[in-house]
Amino acid sequence: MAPAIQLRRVTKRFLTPKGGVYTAIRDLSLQVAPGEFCALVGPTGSGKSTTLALISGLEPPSEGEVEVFGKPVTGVGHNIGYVFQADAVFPWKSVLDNVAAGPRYRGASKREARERAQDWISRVGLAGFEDRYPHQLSGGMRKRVALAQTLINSPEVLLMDEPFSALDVQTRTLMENELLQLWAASSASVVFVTHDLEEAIALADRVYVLTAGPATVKGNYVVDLPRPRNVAEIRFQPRFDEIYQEIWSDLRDEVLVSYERQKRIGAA
Amino acid sequence: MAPAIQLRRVTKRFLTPKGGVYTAIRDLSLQVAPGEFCALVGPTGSGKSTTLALISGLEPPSEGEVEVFGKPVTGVGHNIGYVFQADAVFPWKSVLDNVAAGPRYRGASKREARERAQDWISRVGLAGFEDRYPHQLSGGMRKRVALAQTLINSPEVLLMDEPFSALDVQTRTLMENELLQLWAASSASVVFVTHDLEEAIALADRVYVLTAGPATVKGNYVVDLPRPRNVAEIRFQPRFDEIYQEIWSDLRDEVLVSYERQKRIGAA
Amino acid sequence: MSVRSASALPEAAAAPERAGGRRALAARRRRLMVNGLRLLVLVVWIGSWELTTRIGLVDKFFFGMPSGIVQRLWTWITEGTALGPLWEQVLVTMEETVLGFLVGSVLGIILGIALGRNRLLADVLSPYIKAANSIPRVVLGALFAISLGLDLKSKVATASILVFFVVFFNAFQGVREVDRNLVANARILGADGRRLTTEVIIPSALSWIAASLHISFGLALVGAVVGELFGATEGVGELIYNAKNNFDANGVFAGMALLAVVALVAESLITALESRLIKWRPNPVTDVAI
Amino acid sequence: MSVRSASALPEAAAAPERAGGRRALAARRRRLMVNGLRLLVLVVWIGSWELTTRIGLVDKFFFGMPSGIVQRLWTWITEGTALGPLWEQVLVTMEETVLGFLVGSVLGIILGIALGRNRLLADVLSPYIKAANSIPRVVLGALFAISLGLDLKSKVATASILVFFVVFFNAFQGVREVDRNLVANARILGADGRRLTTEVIIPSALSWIAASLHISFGLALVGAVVGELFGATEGVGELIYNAKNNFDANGVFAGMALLAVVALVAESLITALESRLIKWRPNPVTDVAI
Amino acid sequence: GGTASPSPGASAAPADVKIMVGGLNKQIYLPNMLTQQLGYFREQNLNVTLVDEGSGQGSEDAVIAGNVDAGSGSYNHTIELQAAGKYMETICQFGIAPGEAEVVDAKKAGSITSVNDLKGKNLGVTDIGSGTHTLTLALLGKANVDSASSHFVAVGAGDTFIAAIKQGRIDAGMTTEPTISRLVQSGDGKVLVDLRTPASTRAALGGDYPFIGIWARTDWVNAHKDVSQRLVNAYVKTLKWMSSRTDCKMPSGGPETVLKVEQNYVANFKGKTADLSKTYTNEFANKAS
Ligand SMILES: Nc1ncnc2c1ncn2[C@@H]1O[C@H](COP(=O)(O)OP(=O)(O)OP(=O)(O)O)[C@@H](O)[C@H]1O
Ligand SMILES: Nc1ncnc2c1ncn2[C@@H]1O[C@H](COP(=O)(O)OP(=O)(O)OP(=O)(O)O)[C@@H](O)[C@H]1O
Ligand SMILES: [Mg+2]
Ligand SMILES: [Mg+2]
Repeated sequence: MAPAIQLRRVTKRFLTPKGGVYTAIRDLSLQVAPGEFCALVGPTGSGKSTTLALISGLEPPSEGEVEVFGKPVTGVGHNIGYVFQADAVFPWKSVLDNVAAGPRYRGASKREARERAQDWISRVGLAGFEDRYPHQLSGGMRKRVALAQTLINSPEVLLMDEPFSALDVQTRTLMENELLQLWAASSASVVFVTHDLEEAIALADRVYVLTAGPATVKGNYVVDLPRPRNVAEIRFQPRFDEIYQEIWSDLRDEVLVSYERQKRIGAA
Repeated sequence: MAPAIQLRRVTKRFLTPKGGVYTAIRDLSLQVAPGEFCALVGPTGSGKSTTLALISGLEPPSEGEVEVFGKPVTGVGHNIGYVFQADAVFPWKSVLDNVAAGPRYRGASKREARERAQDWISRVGLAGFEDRYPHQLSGGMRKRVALAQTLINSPEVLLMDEPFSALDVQTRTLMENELLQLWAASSASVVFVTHDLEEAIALADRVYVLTAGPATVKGNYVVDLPRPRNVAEIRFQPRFDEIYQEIWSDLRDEVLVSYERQKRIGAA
Repeated sequence: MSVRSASALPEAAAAPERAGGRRALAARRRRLMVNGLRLLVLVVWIGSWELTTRIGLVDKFFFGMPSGIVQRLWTWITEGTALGPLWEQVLVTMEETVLGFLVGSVLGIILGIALGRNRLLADVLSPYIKAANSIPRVVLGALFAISLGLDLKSKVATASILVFFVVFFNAFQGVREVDRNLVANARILGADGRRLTTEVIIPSALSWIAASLHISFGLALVGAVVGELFGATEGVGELIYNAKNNFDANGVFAGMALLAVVALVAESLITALESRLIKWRPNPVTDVAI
Repeated sequence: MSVRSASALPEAAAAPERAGGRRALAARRRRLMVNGLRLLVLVVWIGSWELTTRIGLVDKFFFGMPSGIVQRLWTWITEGTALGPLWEQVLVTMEETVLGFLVGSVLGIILGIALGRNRLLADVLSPYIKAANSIPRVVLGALFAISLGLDLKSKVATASILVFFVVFFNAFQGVREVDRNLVANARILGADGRRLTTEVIIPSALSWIAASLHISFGLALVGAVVGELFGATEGVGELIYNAKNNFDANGVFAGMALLAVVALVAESLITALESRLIKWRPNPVTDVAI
Repeated sequence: GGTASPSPGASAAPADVKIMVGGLNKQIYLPNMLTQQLGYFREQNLNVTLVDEGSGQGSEDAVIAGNVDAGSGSYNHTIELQAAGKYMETICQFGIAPGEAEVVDAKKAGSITSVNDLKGKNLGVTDIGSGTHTLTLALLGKANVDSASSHFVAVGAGDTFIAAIKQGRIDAGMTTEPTISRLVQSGDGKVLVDLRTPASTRAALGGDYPFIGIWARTDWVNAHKDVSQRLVNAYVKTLKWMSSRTDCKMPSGGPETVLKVEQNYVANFKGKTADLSKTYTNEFANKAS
């Protein structure tokens, strides 16, 4: 069976304002099995969001191949969900209509879409805010709208870019558990970007560590913690700490490299 | 001596799309001494950002008084710094010009402003990215531009809305230490919003816990950890844990209340 | 603090009322002030016009006189115009204008969006559109009169061509300005091309299109009046030309006043429509106390 | 993976070159295609025009004939026009147009920004501006001719009034659309009113203003030509009217072709200016493969 | 067909006719409005719509394009149009004088006393290439003044013309009623050459100069002889009512004068000619009662 997501020696370059070329990702290879929950960690600016953009088909790679379910990615697929890092909810739609957008686009009737949306709004803890427009919500609330908007589509491939970083610990834990339940029921393949290694380990089957930009895969680690997991409790398992230490030693080097490099030499 | 920031029985209401009134903050009183570093924690959507907006003078309170250095706030003061929760860097300015904006507005010559900006860009680890435009940066990098943009002005009152939540742990620690050093040298009064209680304790002299919206102050806690602190190490002091437990028991209730309420009854 | 929360309930019930009342009062006071200032501007303007013409500083032969203009309007209303009852003239011009406005803006919106979304099409066609925009409307009006006949059609065409370009350029640019993140999100959520256009591109570009519509109705009026240059039997434009040929400056300005009234009525309708369509928008920056 | 990083350096050095070359090639190919298609449109359009007039489907008395138009242009270039050398006519109209464009757009931008920033001023004055926008420019042209004299001034005024409204409404709306977060940030960073305007409001509204400028130069040309209706001795507009009076359709279209060329040249200058001013902008959405 | 009849057309089938007039309230076009208001069209069972042409650019295009059935404008266009291969003929000629006048700025009337003095001056015309331009050229030509030495300024008609005089933008100009009277009354202008009366016209141009009349496309006239006749009947009656000296007939020699003027002074018509017999017909005027 083909892997759900396959990146082969992918390179992504950007033009800089002065006309130079900046390599954000170099020679990155990565593979996500069907139904696998992968986490992507790496220092800030390393290329995590860019990697998701490549998988989603929103950006073409400069070199290398990106495949989803064995087919080369040429544009945005219809079975993908993507929670963006930046705000991308529709400012002219109310919370309800924002969440109902996906089902509407995928052919559901208005009533059905709204019913399902209502359910999702409750799940992310926004019941009572259905009629608000995004600019009337707090940062964390907007993020939860984006989450509901994506999850309601039950995508086969789910890309999430730091979805919980704007939430307080408690809400975050609740949302993480919600996500795990949903994922267990759906067998979606997930790529979850986070800068929180604990979160990565608590959620994922496998953690990819990216190097400081240009990103490539420094290593990948299987997280063999039992499922189903409760993220609030799993952190206290001894095996969690072992895995954490193992990955952290890798990651810390990269983060330091990145920071020092940026600080001293400049990255252009 | 007058407190640097004083909120007296402040209430803030918003109109909802259906014409109702939503009370985001009710009867909130809060006080920050000159040179004090305060943290504001509370569940998502409780009213933390709104509180900062009131202090900054960007929003007027519906009721109650807001004073900065003993004077009622009527508009944006000139000695305030505010790192917004949402992206607010200028998309048409390069990183260098974004950071140089403050000094320029405050009358520095172009050359001087750029020199100082260059220094700050290095401090936040963005050397080499001076000529980039914000849309060419990663989420974490944009946040660091916003930080440099604010800190370069050495404001007497510094409001920060989850400034580090988009950063990986390592970069975050570096930035936190940088902030503490800066603050120690400047005697600014700081209100630091975060959803990370550990961060709040590691940085602050005092932690205010807000209730689930409508926000009011549930309690405030003096953090009597010694200074200067190294945020990476201070977490391992026993006193840290004590404070943490004390505040957490308060906060958790609120977070749960907020979540459950939103989930079931609706907040309107 | 906990002492206070005991009294929170009654306070909460009363406060919105109070706040609502205050708000309504402030709004009423503001409306009053705006209308007062508007009136002031009007009085100063009309007053100085009347005065300068009366004392002969300004030649009333060319510029009429407010009192004379009002008189002329009154005669038109009570006794009808040289071309027939006044309302008929207004109606004729209105018909041309409204049709021209609709045709021009619909075409402008459609083409603007189409070209905004299709880069190649835009590159190929834009020089032609830009060149066409430089064709003098007066000459174009004559060509329309010849090819479409002297009836409604040619006047509608002249009106719509004036509207078209303004709407087109704005709709085009509006589409190009759409936030890439929102487009990306919509595509990921499953929007096909049509949905993308109706659900993201158009709402995003709406404030651009609306801005162009504000100016467009006025332009459509201008276009209709230009169309009436080339053979008309009725209409406000014809009234104006008629007055002009009779050296009746008051008549000319009376005609323009009619046009202005029509424009303002239409404008208020467009504004109402706009605020219905863009009701999600936060108040513009300037509403915040600066 | 570490095997690869050994070869990373030479690859890194070579790849940008390769990618740069590919990009340049693709860009060149695209340019070729666009120009090819433009030419195709031109050939089809001119060809069918020539054909239909030749076989008499379309009356060349009214619509001229491309070959005749070219001939007329050629005569104008080699032998001069009835009004004098061709370049003089073009220069005269250019002068009126450029001045009108500058006056109209500068006024439009200033007033648009002022009213966009001051809500009260906007509320008080907007009905007057909207009413003024409905004044037929042809009548206005006559009034300008009377009040400003029949020389350059009145033509510039006619041109600028056409430009003014389009630029004004866009600048106004552009200011109202400025992101509140950015304004808040600038104010916090210490920007005073003037800085706020020059550093935030104007850059934000720039794409709005630029969009209106794209249409404005064409409109300024139109205005100048309308202005030449009254009191002109030279200019492209006068050339057109003269041709029209002599039943010389080819001359009329030759004049319009001149205007189109002028408009396209100006347009490309404006576009160059715009992309200099808005160079920070991400590529529009449509450039991404959809 | 030969059904044309001079008798009142009450018995004839009703017909709709659209006539375009180059300025309904200009005095030279007065017979159009008058006939309508006197009800003479109705008498002929004609339902006439008078379409105003406000732009002053002439009604010929609309007539040639078939947008209207007939037009009221100056005779010389029928000649000019022949050069463009279009045939139009005058069926009723209102007058034998242009009805225009060269008006001179009163402040300069002292130094400009004859056509000769117009040399090198700024001369107002409605538009370059328009009928007033042609007339001015003819005046200058007759007086042997080199027209190239004068500057022609397009000043439109009506108040823009008046403004041009007042502002000193033109020293003299060709215009029509009511502008002439207006200028004379206000003291801003003096008539230098009067082309409103046949006598002064003959003196200035060397012959009758037929100006405003009713023309229609030749093929339309041939296909609508009956309607044409009834139209002319109505106009003749009006002209009589006005006690005008003409009766729709083309003054003899007039066409030749106009042709000469065209050939000699109109740049675009130089070297061209026209078959004058196809530019007008007295057929209907002769039959009209
Ligand atoms: N359009 C662009 N033009 C130029 N450089 C770009 C562009 N987009 C991204 N980059 C660069 O690519 C690198 C990777 O960016 P990316 O957004 O993938 O980082 P990230 O790992 O998601 O970081 P963060 O954790 O801060 O979100 C950054 O250095 C960024 O500056
Ligand atoms: N303009 C507005 N109109 C209506 N409601 C608003 C508006 N602005 C904020 N609110 C409401 O006020 C409440 C508090 O918002 P605020 O942004 O202060 O929360 P927060 O504590 O900063 O949350 P987060 O941690 O998610 O950023 C929220 O429920 C939000 O919906
Ligand atoms: Mg990212
Ligand atoms: Mg917030």
